Amino acid sequence: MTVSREELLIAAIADLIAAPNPHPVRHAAVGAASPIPAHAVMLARHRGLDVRLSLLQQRVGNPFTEGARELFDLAGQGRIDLFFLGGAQIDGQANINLVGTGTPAGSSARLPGNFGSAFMAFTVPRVILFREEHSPRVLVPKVDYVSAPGVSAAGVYRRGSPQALVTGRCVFAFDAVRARFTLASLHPGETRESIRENTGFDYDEPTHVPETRGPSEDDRAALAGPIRAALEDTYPQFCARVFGARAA
Amino acid sequence: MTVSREELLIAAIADLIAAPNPHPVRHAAVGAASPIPAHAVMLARHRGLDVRLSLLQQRVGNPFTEGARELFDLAGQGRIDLFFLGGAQIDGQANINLVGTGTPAGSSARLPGNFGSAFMAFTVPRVILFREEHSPRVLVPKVDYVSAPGVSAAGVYRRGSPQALVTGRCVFAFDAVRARFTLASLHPGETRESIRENTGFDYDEPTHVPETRGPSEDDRAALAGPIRAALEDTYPQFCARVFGARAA
Amino acid sequence: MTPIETVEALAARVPDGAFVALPPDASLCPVALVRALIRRGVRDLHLLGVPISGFATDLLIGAGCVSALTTSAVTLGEAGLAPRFTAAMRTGALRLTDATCPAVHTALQAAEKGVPFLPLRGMIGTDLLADRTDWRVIDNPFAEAPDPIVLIPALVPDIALIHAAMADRFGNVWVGRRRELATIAHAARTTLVTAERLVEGNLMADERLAPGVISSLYVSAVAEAERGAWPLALLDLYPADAAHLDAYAKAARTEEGFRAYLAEHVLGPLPKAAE
Amino acid sequence: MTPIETVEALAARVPDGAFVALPPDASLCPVALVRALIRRGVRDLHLLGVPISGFATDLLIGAGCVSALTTSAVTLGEAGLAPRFTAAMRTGALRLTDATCPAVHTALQAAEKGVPFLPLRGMIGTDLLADRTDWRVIDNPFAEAPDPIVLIPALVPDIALIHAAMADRFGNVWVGRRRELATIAHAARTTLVTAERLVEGNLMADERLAPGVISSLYVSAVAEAERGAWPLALLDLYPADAAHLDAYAKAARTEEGFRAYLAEHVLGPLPKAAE
Repeated sequence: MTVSREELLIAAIADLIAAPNPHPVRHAAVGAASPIPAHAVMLARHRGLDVRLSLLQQRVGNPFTEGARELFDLAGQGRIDLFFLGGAQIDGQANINLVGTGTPAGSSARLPGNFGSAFMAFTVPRVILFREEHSPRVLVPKVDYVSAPGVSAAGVYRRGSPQALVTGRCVFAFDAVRARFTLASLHPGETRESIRENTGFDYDEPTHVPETRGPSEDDRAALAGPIRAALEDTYPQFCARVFGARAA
Repeated sequence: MTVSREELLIAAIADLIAAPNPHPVRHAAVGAASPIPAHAVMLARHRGLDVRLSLLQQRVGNPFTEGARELFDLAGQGRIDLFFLGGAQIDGQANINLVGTGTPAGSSARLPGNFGSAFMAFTVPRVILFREEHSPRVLVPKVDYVSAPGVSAAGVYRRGSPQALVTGRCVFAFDAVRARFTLASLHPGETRESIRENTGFDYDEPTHVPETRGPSEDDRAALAGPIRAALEDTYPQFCARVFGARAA
Repeated sequence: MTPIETVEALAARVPDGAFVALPPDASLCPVALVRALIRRGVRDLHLLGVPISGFATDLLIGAGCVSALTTSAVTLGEAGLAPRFTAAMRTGALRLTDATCPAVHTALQAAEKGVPFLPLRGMIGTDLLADRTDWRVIDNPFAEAPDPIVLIPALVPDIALIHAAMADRFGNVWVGRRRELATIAHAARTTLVTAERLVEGNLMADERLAPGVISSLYVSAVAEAERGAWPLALLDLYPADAAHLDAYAKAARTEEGFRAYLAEHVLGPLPKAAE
Repeated sequence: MTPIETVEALAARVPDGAFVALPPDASLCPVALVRALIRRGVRDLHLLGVPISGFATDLLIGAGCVSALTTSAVTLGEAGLAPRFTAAMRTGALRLTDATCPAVHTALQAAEKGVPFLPLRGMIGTDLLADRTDWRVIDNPFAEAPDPIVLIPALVPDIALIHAAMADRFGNVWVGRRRELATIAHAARTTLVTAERLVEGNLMADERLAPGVISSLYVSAVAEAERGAWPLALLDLYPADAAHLDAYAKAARTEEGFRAYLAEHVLGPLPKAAE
């Protein structure tokens, strides 16, 4: 059976979570719209990482008892190590825009809004940017509105920076000192040229760019088995689509 | 049967609660050590005032669900209209000292501490000072330590000021503009001279000083009946002492 | 004493022009009361999403009840973008003030504590902060080196609207672990609560239930509203009606479709099971 | 995962010199754990009364475990002044920092929110403020006219000690409506919890109990301790042992009396019913 795009992305993000980093991930928080990141955290745990996953929108047995603000208090305390952010636009300095396009922002197309991004980007040490659509429309030279900046001036309180950007085509690593992405791996079927063509911002390209490492057979068995069992209540539609109808 | 000192003080405080005032009392909060103020609030309610009483230390069925901080949040919101404060020392400007005597404060005799007084005196519009001991030791010209000031400079955020001081000997009314007490009524057995002799601070004395109005027969029946029933769980020792053994 | 009234009587307590705090879709949102507000024809509301907005806000916007909105996001979740919000943004009919989730909680907690402001980390360098001229940046006076930090002023809603899982006859209401609803009630001048059911006894006297209670001290009036969150979820009592929300999202893409939805589900005869 | 240990093992996790937050007598105070701390011979603790201190603090002071105390008051309530605290103040053996109740809550909430400070009304013109040179007064930047307001810096306890009514095997603990204990746990680096009893199942999964739970996320280790608050009260489960507290207050008036009390009730063989 071929590996699905979802499985590939889950494995790629799991690799990023386990990668050596000054901020080890002991606790990750994931929202309702993020089944792939949630599965990636569970896969990293299956592979042996001691990580706790808080599913923010879990309706029954939610991880919080202080209401919606507890997530932000937790992040403020430094007790969330990893968070995922997306963007209607993401630019080459890892700035993200969740509000909309045009000038003023939203006048061309209005999107839901900032959510907690303007805070989480500063208080959570590791952020993985994730957006499946990889096109010049999304990956722009400069966002029309900064919901959360990729980097901040010296002296601005901030625990970390985006670690990487994962799209439907590739993985970019982010260097916060240079405020610049580097192409890190190509998903199967993509080339250096296809990435350059579909990316609106400039980035670095090393001499050797590997293919994105997919899931192992053991990974795939875990995803379809115990991980699905743990996440199916929260992401029923996603699980049915990616892992097929449930065996009776 | 003669009126007990406790009943007299309860009635005197109930009169103060119902007295016309720019800040009507709809909600009073009372601590564990204050059975007389709690009974006074209940008596004012029995007499027809629409007032709610929150007993702070009620062990079962406590009025709060956010823990100990809810009292202070409530006061901050302006939802507590009346609070009672005492003092190891109280001076003629209605400053109170809950920390101790001597210089530095506490070096001569150390008392429990400020509790919430340094906040409640500012956020609760009506404060009644209550201290049974009426002696030059307690009612001093100047407190050794200001736990809560009687008045504040213009521009300092403050919703009100002490309304009165009730002691075992008399009632003093407090004028916040002049920062000065006036003798308002004498408890039975006291004279202008006995008050002057036992008071360490200076105060005003009108030409006519009435006797403190005691409880009516209806007040006393309510205190021994429904009010006792409502408060006995919280103040068992006080109720037994003042209202006698419970009829079977 | 907190009176027990009808849902329509609660709606009548909300004046035109009020600044109204609403919980998000996943958190005890009082949709039956929102439908009653639309029937009452309320106008010029300034809605506050705590911290985000969803179906109930989209309904009120579509029905012409809203002139201003302060929120961190507007979304129907799985059902996609909020269509009447999106349309109103296109026509410029709505005065929108963007926020970010923790800033909304912070503003309400400032009101809850009776302080004029609270500080919040983050936001430095965002366009959000550039747009929010009502916020202030100060230098943290406790830091050795320069350390800019944002101060968020207190927000005091005129009215908070909540759907509780239970209410007792004293006006105490049970919202479980959604403690941010208690903060809304603490912060607001008036709190109106619909409850899934009225229960006997006193919720505050039960040590097991009390931790999830908002005391009647903060509750201005209560009405019973069975399935009062429908088509949204209510804790573990019922899930969201995803098919209904999908159908709404589709219908409300056009003004005509939205009008038809209103006529059928809000203004028309109410299905017994829903209201 | 949060480990389930013995009370003595929990006590061994508290290093000499730690900054330790303790709830007051009426609010799930972990007295069995405090006795174990005294047996372990802990030294140089800096105790924080949240927001006041009582019997457990007096025991620790008397046993020579405490070098500093930050609190809003120390009292045995009905049993009167705290005798070992009073004696230590007389001899100057204790470094005391006075506070006021809401300032303690505010300092812990600042830590809970990850901000360097929170503002608090009141206190202007008190000797408390004059003594607290670690606090700052700023001019409220949102006011038109001059408006001084106090900023309280965050306090992060090294360790919070709590006695819960229940704990599950995952390390979730139930404290009911004493939500300030959740704030202590959120603010502290390490939280050690004794629990009256261990229960089956997951407290977080029960929507009725969850509102009174502190999640295992904040709990470093748990130990079972039946009657672990004795001689203090535990919610509606048992009242304070007033006769015992009166006897303590009397005995502890002298150093000899306190030593005898320690030998009998803390260091000696433990009565089955109490520990």
